[in-house]
Parts: sequence; C-alpha cells; structure tokens
Amino acid sequence: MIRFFHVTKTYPGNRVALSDVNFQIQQGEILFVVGPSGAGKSTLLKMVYMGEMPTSGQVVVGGFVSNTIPRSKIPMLRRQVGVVFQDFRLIQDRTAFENVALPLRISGTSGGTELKQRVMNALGRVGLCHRRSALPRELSGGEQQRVALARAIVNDPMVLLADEPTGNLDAVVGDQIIQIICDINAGGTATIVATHNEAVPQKLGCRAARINEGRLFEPGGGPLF
Amino acid sequence: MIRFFHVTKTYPGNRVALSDVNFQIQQGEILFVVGPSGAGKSTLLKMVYMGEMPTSGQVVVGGFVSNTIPRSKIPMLRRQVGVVFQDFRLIQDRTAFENVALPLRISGTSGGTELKQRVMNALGRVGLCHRRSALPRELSGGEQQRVALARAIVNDPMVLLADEPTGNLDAVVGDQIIQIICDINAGGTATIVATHNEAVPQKLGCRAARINEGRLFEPGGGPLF
Amino acid sequence: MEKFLSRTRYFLGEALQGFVRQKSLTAATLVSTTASLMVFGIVLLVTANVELVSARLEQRKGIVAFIEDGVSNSQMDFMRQQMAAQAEVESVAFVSKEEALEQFRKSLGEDQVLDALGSNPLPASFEVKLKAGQGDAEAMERVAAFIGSLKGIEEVSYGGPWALRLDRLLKSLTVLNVIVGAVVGLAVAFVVANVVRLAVLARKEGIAIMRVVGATSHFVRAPFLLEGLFHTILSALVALGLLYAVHRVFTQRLPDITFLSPTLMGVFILVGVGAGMVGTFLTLHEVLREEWA
Amino acid sequence: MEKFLSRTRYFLGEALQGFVRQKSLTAATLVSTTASLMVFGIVLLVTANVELVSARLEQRKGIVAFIEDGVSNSQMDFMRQQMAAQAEVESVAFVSKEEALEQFRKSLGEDQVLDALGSNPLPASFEVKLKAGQGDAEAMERVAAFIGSLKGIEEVSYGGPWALRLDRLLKSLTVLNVIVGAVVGLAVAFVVANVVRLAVLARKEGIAIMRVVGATSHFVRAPFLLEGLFHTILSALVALGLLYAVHRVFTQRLPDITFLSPTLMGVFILVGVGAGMVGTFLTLHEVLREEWA
Ligand SMILES: Nc1ncnc2c1ncn2[C@@H]1O[C@H](COP(=O)(O)OP(=O)(O)OP(=O)(O)O)[C@@H](O)[C@H]1O
Ligand SMILES: Nc1ncnc2c1ncn2[C@@H]1O[C@H](COP(=O)(O)OP(=O)(O)OP(=O)(O)O)[C@@H](O)[C@H]1O
Ligand SMILES: [Mg+2]
Ligand SMILES: [Mg+2]
Repeated sequence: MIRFFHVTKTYPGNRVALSDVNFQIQQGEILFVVGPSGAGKSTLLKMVYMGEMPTSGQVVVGGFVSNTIPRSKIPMLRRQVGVVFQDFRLIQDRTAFENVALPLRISGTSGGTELKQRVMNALGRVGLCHRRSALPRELSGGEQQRVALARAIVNDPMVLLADEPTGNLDAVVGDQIIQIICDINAGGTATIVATHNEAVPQKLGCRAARINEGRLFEPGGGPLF
Repeated sequence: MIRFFHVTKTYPGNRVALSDVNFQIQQGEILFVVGPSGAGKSTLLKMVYMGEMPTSGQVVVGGFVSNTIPRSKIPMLRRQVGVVFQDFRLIQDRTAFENVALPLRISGTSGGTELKQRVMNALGRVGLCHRRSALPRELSGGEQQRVALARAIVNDPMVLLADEPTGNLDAVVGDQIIQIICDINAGGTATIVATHNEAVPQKLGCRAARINEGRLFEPGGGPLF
Repeated sequence: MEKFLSRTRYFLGEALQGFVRQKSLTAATLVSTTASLMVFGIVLLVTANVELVSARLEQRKGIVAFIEDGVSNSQMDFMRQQMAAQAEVESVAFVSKEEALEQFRKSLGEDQVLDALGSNPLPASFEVKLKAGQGDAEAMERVAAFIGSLKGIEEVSYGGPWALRLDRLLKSLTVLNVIVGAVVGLAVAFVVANVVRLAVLARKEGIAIMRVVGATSHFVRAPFLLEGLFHTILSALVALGLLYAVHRVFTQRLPDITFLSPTLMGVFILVGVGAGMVGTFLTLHEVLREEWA
Repeated sequence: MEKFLSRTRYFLGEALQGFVRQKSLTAATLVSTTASLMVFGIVLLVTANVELVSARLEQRKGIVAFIEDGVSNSQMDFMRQQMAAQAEVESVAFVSKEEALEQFRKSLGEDQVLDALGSNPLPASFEVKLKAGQGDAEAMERVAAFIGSLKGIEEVSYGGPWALRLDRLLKSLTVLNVIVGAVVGLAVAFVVANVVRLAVLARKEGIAIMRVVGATSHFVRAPFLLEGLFHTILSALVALGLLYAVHRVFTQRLPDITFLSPTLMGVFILVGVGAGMVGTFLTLHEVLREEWA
C-alpha cells in the first residue's frame, strides 16, 4: 500500500529532513514513527500525501508513484488518504460539521442525507456530536484535534496519517483517540502515526520505528526494509 | 500580580467554560493548571490577557481590572503578558526572527541593534538561532512551539502564560522548555502553565491546580483561595 | 442525480455566502458595473433606433424611373428587360401616364385643379424594386445610375442620399458600439476581477486546506466562478432594467422609440456577462496559480 | 531617536512589502488613479491658462474717454475731478489732441498721409486707470457707464465685453473644477480604498496575532496608511509628470501656454492625495473595526 524506497528529502538551504528512508506498509498494517522535535516525522507524512516530493528515491502509495504522478492526479491520491495534521488545519469560518463534511463534498460520493449521516457518525466517534455547529475558534485545542481526526476518517480512506494526534489531549481522551485510530486500521486502512511520545506504541505493543535526524530505524534491527 | 475572584465564563449557547474560579498568583510564583480536553484551561489563560472577559466575577492583572479596563488600555496590558498559544499563532509570512521581534516592535522599547540582540538571545534560549530566517511553515511543529515561547519571553514580561507548551515536543526538548519557563519564572515573572500532562508539575514538585468542567481545585484542599 | 444536486447546492451556497458577506463591497461593485453597462446600453439603444428607422426606409426603398414622352412600346420592353436583368433587381412594374394621373388624383382627394390642366403632364414610369438584402445604399445608387443611363429615361428618383447617410450613421454607430463595448467590457472585467480577488484572498487558508484534503482546482474555483457570475448577472439585469426605465421615459415623448432588439439584448448581456467571466477567470488563474498548488 | 527611526523604518518596510508584492494589482491601481487624475489635471490646466489670459487683460485694463471738440478747460478739470472721485479709479491722465496725433504718427512710423489731412481729426481724451483688484468686469462697466454719462464726453472705449466673457468663463471653469475634482476624487478614493482593503485582507491573520500580542490599533494601521499613501502619492506624481508632458507638447504649437500655478498644483495634489487618504481611512475603519478588536 505504502512503500518508501531510498527516500531522501532536502529542503532549500541544504536542510536534510529525511535521508535514505526505506519501509513498507501493507493494507491493514499500522506503523508508529517516534522521534524528537525536528526529526522528520511530519516530512515523512507529507511525502505520503505528496505535499512534498522526494529529492531522490521513490514513494509509492496505492497505484501512485511519486516520480511519475502528474500534478492533476494528486487530488485523486489525497482523496484516499485521511490526514490528521499536527496543526489541525480546520477551515476557520466553517463549523465543525462542515469541516468534517469537506472530504465528502470534494469527492462528491454522497448525496445530502447520506452525507449528514456519515459526518455525524464520524463526529460521534470522536465524541463531538454536540459541538457540530461550533466554529474552530469556539473549540478547545483538543476538540479541534478530534474534529481533524473525524475529517480524516469520514471518507473511509485507504490510508490514514496522524501527526501527533494526541499532542493536545489528556491521557484519557488521548487513549480513546488512539483506540479509534486502531479501529480504523483494523478495518483495513494502512496507518502511520507520528508522535514524540514513545509510550503510545509501547502500551499498544505495535510496530514502531524510531526516526532521528532524518534516519529511520526499526528497534531491534538495522535500518528498516 | 494575578487574581481571579469568583470568575465565571459562559460562552454563547450556555456553555460554561469556567465556573466560580478563584486563585491568586504573586510575582515570582508559578501555577500549573492541569485538566482534560475542554476543561477550560485555555479559557482561563484568555481571561488573563483579556482576550475574553468574565461573564461574572473579576480578573485583576497588575493594575488592570477586567470590569473597568477601557478597550484602549488592553494593548498596554498585553505588552506585559507573554503568551505561548496552544496553536502557536505565528505570523505565516514572517520569519522566525520577525515573529520573535514583534513584541519589541510593538512596544517600541528598543532600537535596531538592541532589538537584534534581544531577539537572538530569546531564540538562543529555545535553541533555534540557526532557524531564525525560516518561515513558520518551514519549521517543524515543535520548532514553531519554541519560536512561540521565544516571542513570549523576548520582552521580559511581568506575566508569562504557556498553553500546552510541550504538546508537540519529545520528552528531552519538552523538559528543556519547562526548564526555560521555570528560569523565567525564577526571574520574578508570574507564570501560569496549562497542560493536560499531569507528569509535568509532579516531576518539578510545583504548585498545581486541577481543572475539570470549569471548576478549579487545588489538590489536597477545597476550591482554591 | 441527488449527488449532483447536493454538490450544486453546496457551490451555490458557498458563492452566495461570499456575495452576501461583504455588503458594502458588493454594493460598490454593483454600482460601478451597472454604471458602465448603462453607458453601453444607451449606445445600443441609439443603434437599435437608427436600425429601426433604416429598416423602415428599406421597406420603402425603390427606384422610380420616369420615361420620356414618345418612347415606343418596343423600346420600353427593351428597357424593362435591361432593368430586370440587373442582379439586384427584384421586379419592374410599368405605370402608364394615365395610371400616374389616377394615382395623383387619388392622393389629392378628387381635386378639380388637375382637370383644368387639359393635357396630362405626368410621365409614365417604371417602379423598380430591389431584392431584399440587396437594398444597401451603394447598390441602390449603382442601379439608379444604370437606369438613368438608359436611353428614353428622363429622370430617376430614389431615396439614395438619405439612405446613404443613414447607412453611414449605422456603420459609425457599429464602430462606436464596438469601442464602447470594449471599454465597458474592460471596466466590468476589472471591477469583477477585483471583487473575485478579494473573495479569494478572504479565503486563502481555506483554499490551502481544501487542496491538501484532495480538492481539484475545479472544486476550489467553482464557488468563485459562481460568485463572479452572480455579480455580473446581477449587474447586467439591473442595467437592463434601468435601461428599460430610460426607454420608457423617452417613449412618453417619442412613442416610436424601440427597445433593444433580441440581438442587441444578446450583445449587451454577452458583453456584460462575458467580460465579468473573463475577469473572473483571469483573476482566478492569477491568484490560484502556484501559491496553493 | 534611534528608536523612532527604527520604528519608522519598520512601518515603511511593511508598507513597501505590500506595495511590491502584488505587482499586477499595484499596476492596475496606478493606471486607474492616474487616468482619473489626468482628467482633473487637464481641466486645471485649461483653468490656469484662462486665468493667465484674464490676468494679462487685467493689466491692460483701462478706460479711454474721448472728449468732444470745443470743451472748455474748466469743464475738463471738472470732468477730471468727477472721474478721479470714483472709488475704483486709480489715476486719470489727459491726452491732448496734439499728443494724440503725435502718438498716432509714431505708431504709424512717420507716414506722410496724415500731413495731407490738413486739420487734426483726433479727439483729446482721458486715460482712466482702475485700481488693482477693482478691475473686475462689472466694476469696469459701471465706471465706463458713469464716465459716458458725463457731459462733454463723446465716446467711451474699454475692454468690457471681452473681460466680462472671460470672467464668466473663469467662473464656470471654477464650477467645472469643483465637479470634476469631486468625481475624480471619488474615483481615486474608491480605487485606493480597494487596494488597501485587499492589503488588509491579505494579512488578516497577521493582524489578529499582532492584536493579541499587544499592538494598538495605530500600530496595526500605520503600515496600511503608508501603503495607501504610497499609492496615492505615486499616482499624483505620475499624473503630474504626464500632465507636464502634455503641457510640453502643447507649448510647441502655442508657446504662450502656462503650466499649473503653485496654487492649482496644490489643489491637484490635495485632491489626489486627500481622496486617497480618505479612501484609506474609511476602509481601514470599516475593515479593522470589530473583527480583530
Ligand atoms: N518547508 C521547509 N523548509 C525548510 N525546512 C523545513 C521545512 N519543513 C521542515 N523543515 C525542517 O526539516 C526538519 C524536519 O521537520 P519535520 O516537520 O519533519 O519535523 P518533525 O519530526 O515533524 O518535528 P516536530 O515533532 O517538532 O513536529 C526540521 O528541522 C525543520 O526545520
Ligand atoms: N469561543 C468559544 N465559544 C464557544 N465555546 C467555546 C469557545 N471557546 C471555548 N469554548 C468551549 O469551552 C470549553 C473549554 O474550552 P477551553 O479551550 O478552555 O478548553 P481547554 O481546557 O483549553 O481544552 P484543550 O486541552 O482541549 O485545549 C470547551 O468545551 C470549548 O468547546
Ligand atoms: Mg511535525
Ligand atoms: Mg486549550
């Protein structure tokens, strides 16, 4: 489903954010990427939805290959990838409901009533049905984060990316959120979760890779893949 | 320095975010406010810089009183309050340097060379001198959070508010950041840190108050004050 | 189908929201575009009326060739053949001296004066009708000159000079229409482009987010296109309404004045809406190009 | 002092950034404002030149009163007193028949024809000069009428009708100036307001952040005010430059044409810059009012 093949990303000014990263995730697999601030976690996720392109190497997601994908096909890729951004990226002048509905509107896969159902279902999973009419600035940080998760899963994506999805959440709600992500994953969605909190994958006993200064290692082994 | 007196905040739609909150912080004191998502932590901090006004009760910060302060005086208050916002609030089309310089430019207290020194000093404390020319979108989440802290402390504020200042940071950098906040506090700045992570004040053995559904409790006692 | 409807409703809602949100801006836009379009509309109105006059004249357009006295019948037949052979000529009718007198008498209403004349002073004549569509002033002039050169024709009379002047006026009006249309079109395009630019800027972050969530550029553009379309259509309609009001005021004094023909109405709406859409497209192209790719 | 400079530099930098960033918008703004201002400038240029002609005429303004032959000296003295007693009159000079002849002879350049005349046909006259500032056409007319009514005066000659016409022209030109100035001012205000609105919208979040970090509304507004000022000043200067070029082109044919007087130049710049600033202020007031309080 997702495969990184010798991926290196150098930002302007010779900042190496990823260097020779290799790994592979099948449908239904989950990978935690753990590392300190500035390690390259968000950059790795950006590569998956092709918000950034590798400087060298190749990223393959579903049938899309980073080297050959035309710009006009990128939206098709992104519609199959749900992302919880580290900074949420909610549209400020839309309600929680409309923010969650956005991917459905974009893919145009559902009519009025079905759309409503699916949005309320997603909001329900993150426990925010009662806040559906609130604008992002009327939500607490953690609530915004949960709305972002609802938006990421509303479309039953093939791939789910979550960047620091519990950064603004207390232990109780944080565990609930991780549980939701695991549930989605169990439904067959390939999942990558980036976090600075090493306890999260440990508690779950999940596959975790450590990233530091752009290099990815699987603990108890050499470089991955 | 800061005093909350029977403060209640009700958002439109009858959402009670704070209810009868009382506490007091002297110069040089630090208070951790710990609580789950949506408990009212950010709302409490907003009251201090008067981004929101109490529905009833009174907030006193320095010489400013929430009931009587005219709108035109609010900027004067805010110049003496450094805030690390939960969502960072960096200006997207300014470099890290310019973002940190903003409070100095606003208060107009320093000329060109002094300004440069103070900004670089603040960036140095959070370990980001080398990223001074980066725009926010070129920084990782944790780096943005640290720039936000640098901006909050560059002006030697009388009050420092930090909302979830380690939400995007790994344990190592997070501890450094907390250390910086404690240092600033030790210099006489009244400080409030809001976090969902109970471990933080425990580790430091600092005064901590628990907030839940808008009610503030000091552990081992009844409601505060 | 339901999906299509729901999507259209969504785009319409989005567009309307931008339209309604900044009222003072929408009002300013409406005023400027309507004012520009009114100028164009008035020029078109003048054109329509000149066209009408010209068309009426056209109906009456014909050439009368007066025949010298004493021309033989065979000579007349020859002349008639010559005239009818001209490509522009539709029909040639002979009016004898007697018929001419009869017509004249009728037109005067049984007057006695003519009888007093004794002999009939009116010449026989051919009435030449030109084919429809061949009736422009120059063709008429050419045919008249040809007929006048025939032996046995005493004089040729036709509406030439008047028609010529009118045709020239119509031609310069057409040029004026094109120029004014272009200038007004530019103004409308500029104003609408501007309001669309504002709409896009106001939703900058929202657009970036949509992109990252998988929106195609069509999806992003649709509401802004609609918003531009709203502005232009509203302006065009208001301008058309005002124009009609102006027309009504004039008809109270000059009841013969016509409103825009369907064609001119089409031109008017095309210029207004077309210019607005061009402005919208170009701005969207400029503003949404790279930054939020 | 250093602080003040650094702050000013900061505001200027901010404003310039917005100015430079959106090049096509800045260009469009410049074109529209400059075009509007040019219209105003040309009207002012016409005014300046009519004023000039009028001023020159004023200098030469004077009344000549021809005296009937055979008026006695005492009668002349009386007339002279009467004229000099008028409030508007500055001086009265007597020109005798002989002096008149001498002047005429000189002006003809020693021609012989006059000698052949035998007797001197030229009348004696008074040359009446009006006080400066009293020289408007109506005053002159009044004085001329008075002098004409004196006994012993044969005829009065003065530049009256011409001056009157010029004065009227000047008055209607002043009205035109006010109207055109107002319309152009409105247009400039609208265009500048618009570009400022765009600048503010483009920095919406930045403004909100500044506010929350303690910026006064003055601090937030300053760069936008400067940006509006840049646009207007640039437009005014470019328009002034173009106007000067137009003036130069005309002077090649009509070398007497003058450029704007300092006063009119002041009016021009005041209207351009003033309108731009009003537009800027109103927009900032509207756009920055509550949303980011
Ligand atoms: N657009 C960019 N231009 C230049 N440098 C960038 C850009 N984006 C990220 N970087 C740099 O690349 C490095 C990795 O960034 P990344 O956002 O991937 O870190 P991260 O692991 O997500 O960190 P955090 O936990 O703090 O969010 C950082 O040093 C960052 O400054
Ligand atoms: N502007 C607002 N309008 C309406 N409700 C609001 C507004 N701001 C906050 N709330 C609500 O008030 C409650 C407290 O919000 P607050 O932001 O203070 O929580 P918090 O403790 O900071 O939570 P978190 O840890 O998730 O950031 C939440 O339920 C939130 O939805
Ligand atoms: Mg990150
Ligand atoms: Mg919060």
